[in-house]
Amino acid sequence: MNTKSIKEREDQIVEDFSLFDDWMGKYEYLIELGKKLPVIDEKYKNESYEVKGCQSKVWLNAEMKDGLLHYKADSDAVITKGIISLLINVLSGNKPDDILNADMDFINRIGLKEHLSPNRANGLTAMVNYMKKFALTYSGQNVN
Amino acid sequence: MNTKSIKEREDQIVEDFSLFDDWMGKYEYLIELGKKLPVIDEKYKNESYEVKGCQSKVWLNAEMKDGLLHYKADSDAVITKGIISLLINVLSGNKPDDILNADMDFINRIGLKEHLSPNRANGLTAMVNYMKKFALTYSGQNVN
Amino acid sequence: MEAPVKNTELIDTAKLREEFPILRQKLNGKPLVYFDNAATSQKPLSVINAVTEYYETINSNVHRGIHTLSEKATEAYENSREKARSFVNAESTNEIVFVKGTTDGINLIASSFGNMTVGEGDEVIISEMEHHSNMVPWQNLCRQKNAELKYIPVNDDGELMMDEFRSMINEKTKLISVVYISNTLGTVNPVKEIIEIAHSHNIPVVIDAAQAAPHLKLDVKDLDCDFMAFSGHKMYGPTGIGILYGKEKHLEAMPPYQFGGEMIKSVSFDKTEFNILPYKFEAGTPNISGAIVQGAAVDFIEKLGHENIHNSEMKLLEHANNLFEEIGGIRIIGTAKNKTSVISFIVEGVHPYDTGSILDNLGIAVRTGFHCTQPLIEQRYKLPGTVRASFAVYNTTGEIDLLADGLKKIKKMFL
Amino acid sequence: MEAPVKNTELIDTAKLREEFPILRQKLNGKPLVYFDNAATSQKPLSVINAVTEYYETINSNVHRGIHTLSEKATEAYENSREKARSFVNAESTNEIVFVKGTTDGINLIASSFGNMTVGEGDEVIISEMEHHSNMVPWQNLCRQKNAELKYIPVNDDGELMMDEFRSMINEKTKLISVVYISNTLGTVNPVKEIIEIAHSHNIPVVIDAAQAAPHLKLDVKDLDCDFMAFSGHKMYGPTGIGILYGKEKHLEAMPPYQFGGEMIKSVSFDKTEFNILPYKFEAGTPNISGAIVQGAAVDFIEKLGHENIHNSEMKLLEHANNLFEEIGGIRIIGTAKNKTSVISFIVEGVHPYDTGSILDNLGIAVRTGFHCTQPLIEQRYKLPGTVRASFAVYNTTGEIDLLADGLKKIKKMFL
Ligand SMILES: Cc1ncc(COP(=O)(O)O)c(C=O)c1O
Ligand SMILES: Cc1ncc(COP(=O)(O)O)c(C=O)c1O
Repeated sequence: MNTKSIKEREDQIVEDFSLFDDWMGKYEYLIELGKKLPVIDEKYKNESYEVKGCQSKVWLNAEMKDGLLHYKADSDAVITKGIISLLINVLSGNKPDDILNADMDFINRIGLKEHLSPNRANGLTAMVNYMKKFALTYSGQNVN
Repeated sequence: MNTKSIKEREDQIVEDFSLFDDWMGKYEYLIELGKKLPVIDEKYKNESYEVKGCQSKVWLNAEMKDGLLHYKADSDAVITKGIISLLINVLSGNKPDDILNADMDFINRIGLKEHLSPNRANGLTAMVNYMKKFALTYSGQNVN
Repeated sequence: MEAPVKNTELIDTAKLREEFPILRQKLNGKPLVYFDNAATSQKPLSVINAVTEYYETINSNVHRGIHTLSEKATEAYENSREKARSFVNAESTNEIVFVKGTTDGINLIASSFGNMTVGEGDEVIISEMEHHSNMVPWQNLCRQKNAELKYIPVNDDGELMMDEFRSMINEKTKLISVVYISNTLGTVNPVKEIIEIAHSHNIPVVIDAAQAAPHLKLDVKDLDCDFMAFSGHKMYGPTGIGILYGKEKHLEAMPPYQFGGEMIKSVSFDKTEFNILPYKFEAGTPNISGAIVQGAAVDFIEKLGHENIHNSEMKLLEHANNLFEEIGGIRIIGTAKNKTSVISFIVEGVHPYDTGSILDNLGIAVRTGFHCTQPLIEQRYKLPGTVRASFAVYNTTGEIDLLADGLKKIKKMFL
Repeated sequence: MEAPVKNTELIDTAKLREEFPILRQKLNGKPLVYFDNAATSQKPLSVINAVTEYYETINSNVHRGIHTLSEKATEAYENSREKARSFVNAESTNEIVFVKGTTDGINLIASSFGNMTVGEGDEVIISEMEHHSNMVPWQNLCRQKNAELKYIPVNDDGELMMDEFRSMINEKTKLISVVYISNTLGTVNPVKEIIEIAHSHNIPVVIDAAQAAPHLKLDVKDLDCDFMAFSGHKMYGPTGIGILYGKEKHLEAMPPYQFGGEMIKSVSFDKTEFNILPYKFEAGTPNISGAIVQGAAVDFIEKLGHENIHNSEMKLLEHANNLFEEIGGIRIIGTAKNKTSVISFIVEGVHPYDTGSILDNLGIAVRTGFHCTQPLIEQRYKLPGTVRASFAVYNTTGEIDLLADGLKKIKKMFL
């Protein structure tokens, strides 16, 4: 289990990505991550778990265990899965309040954004928001 | 009564206009003609005698006398009246068939056209067509 | 470069005119004097160049595209929507719909909102000074619905008669649509007061801001209007684009107006789910270039500043009024206390068409006729038309002097 | 200047590309390869410059104006209408209405003609391959009227199943609307045959020619269609303008769609007389610049010649088909015998979105997703979307080689 803080995990990803000096390498790494992402249970692949706002389908669920929130997700597109994998890597297994406070600025720092289309970037924002919504629910506050 | 042919009358107008070397003079002459145009009987100033397609109102009627067609017209705008006056001057008192055959190219030749807006020029075409329609009726042919 | 002739403290008109290539033209051998701004304004280089830049660098279809060009075009398109939002001070870009122009916007409201709001026996109120585009759609709606269309009367100065308006409202009144600034009379109507009165009876109000957009700071929050529509081409922007503002609660409740691509969330053979706001009302490929370039027009106005524009134009109006007074024999139609730089008139004894024709030959572009307010001119004022000179921020007092000279000449020619 | 690479006998693509400034761009460090032409085409300099020329020399509101600028703008506007008439070989300019685009045109027909033609229990026929813009308006009409919408099925090659079509027609069929060329499949439909069959039952036919306009010679007289709609922006013209052709007898009989300025002959407080054709359908200030510049797009196409364009594009399609075959593992959706230069495909095992993203990073702009034909892709072909490369006359076989290289790379990356 990952015991690092969110910030440390973000730094780790930034470091991983710094190894690639062209977008191709970054994409290849994302694809690799995407392929490895443990897939979500089929029963969650329906509308109620779908993240709206992506061109590919994304299903995402979260469960609380011992006060920590654990995410599972899947997508029908591999690059999307790779991106989700990063997000889960950073956020999963943290306290809801920490998740809510995460600024997720590694997304800018990995230098992928200039090669992620705004369309994907929007999808990414949609995913982050969706993940934070779970955190909000479990932190006992209301979604308005 | 005017016994000249249509062609001769057109030439006369072209000569008259050649005296002015600027559009201002031409317009002043038109205004003068407009003011002098014998007005049509009030009873004809209604929709059935109205020439469509002009921004000012134009009423026009024609009567046959001894095989010759005589036009009367009026407008609420003076320059328009001046233009009608030219048309009547050329066409009135002629045989319907001669009127139908008139090419009316004096309109181009008097060099007014470049100073007549297409809007007026369209109005002018509408008037000529309206006048020819009377001629067509009286020449015994059918309007199609 | 000529020496700048200062019109106001702030706007250097001579310098400003350099940004309008068309104004350098000669017309009929004379320098063009363009006084037909209420019909459509001329465009500054920043607007014209924005068209070229769009087509030469990012032209692409918006939304749904994942390639870079499409993303860039989408960003520019949505960026312009944000500019429009800020221009009218709306709460959210969800309330900003790109339409073809004012007419398209009002038709959308009349068709979609009007249809759900007005029923048999109901009443709709507009005014006698409405432009055909804010009259005929309501005539049509009322005819279809068997509802009654009532007209707020206009006094001799060209102002709405507010007492009559108050007494026209009753429980059958379901909708009010009035023009902010009359394109024929120049009158600035007390729309805020009208909206207050209407809202005290729970009646929604549509504002036709076609003429207001280039002259006033629009503020939908301050006015609290329910809808507002205006055109790009009258505010230094491109043709074929307009803005429709609508309160989110209304737009949410309204059915779509047109159907097709972009306005759907998902389509199947059997059923269709419509898109979220504002896309629900933007069917088909939008006028992408028009929408983006409209943003450049907003920038142009905001850079000059609404107050500066207003001051500059008021000086022109005052100058024209003074000269017309001096010349004599000129009847001004529209003498409201609160008016903008539109001046409708008749040289007494001369048909407007004749006046307009001579002015055109003098290089001065004015409009003549009904100005798309035929009932106002014919039935209310019993006139065959008027001559209308409408000023924009790039016009000068010197140009008004030329107009005055022209009118003197016309009086000599015709009278 | 590079050495010209001849694509066909007649069109010198390298030279032609110089007329398209946007194609000189680098995208993500790579030269832009624009294969999203079915969404919108790029514009030649003659079109871009026509915008600037309009705004810098004759910008003015059309019709009714008597001053010179207005006359010139009106003349140019009507001149472009005449070009559009000749482009589709219509009988008269009365049959040519300027609209915002295909979607606007089809909505006009569905609303005005559809409303008077289709009643309760009636049937309307479209096809499974329709673009949302030729589907949702009819879904809406049928829902409003309690009529039934039927879909001509599409076979596995992406062709209309004509026998099924024949057997769908009955005495309840009141209207048929079909796409000339599918934007997703590239299929050129046998519209002339469809129209013949329909007319033998006295059923009017609407043709969605959005994709046909840039690729084929349109001939409404030869087809004998009742209506046809297409967009300027897909045929090298500006955004925000389209052409609606309608047979005069239909347009005469139809009520107006929008109401306002321009579309009226006379207005009074009580009643309104509508204008003659085609103005009855052009409410409000039109997209003057768009309409005029559309004329330049027509000129561009006619100068190249329809046949040359066709030959050039067919070579591109053939080249792509050959390369795709060679690469292997690429499934082409839409393999009709008669098709144009649109190629929808899936790299087997790779999501279209992933394919599109990588191609974009390689500078190649393709579209991914449903292409506004969601039911066709999802329900008929059971796919999550496709990648679509659509070619225009300025594309080259060299660019297709780059696409092929990209696809090979993608296969390596993902599989
Ligand atoms: C076949 C087809 N029909 C209709 C449309 C709609 O055209 P527009 O978006 O220009 O209104 C398109 C283009 O998107 C199309 O490809
Ligand atoms: C007051 C007013 N309302 C509506 C319109 C219609 O605007 P558009 O023709 O741009 O749709 C105009 C302009 O003609 C106008 O002046």
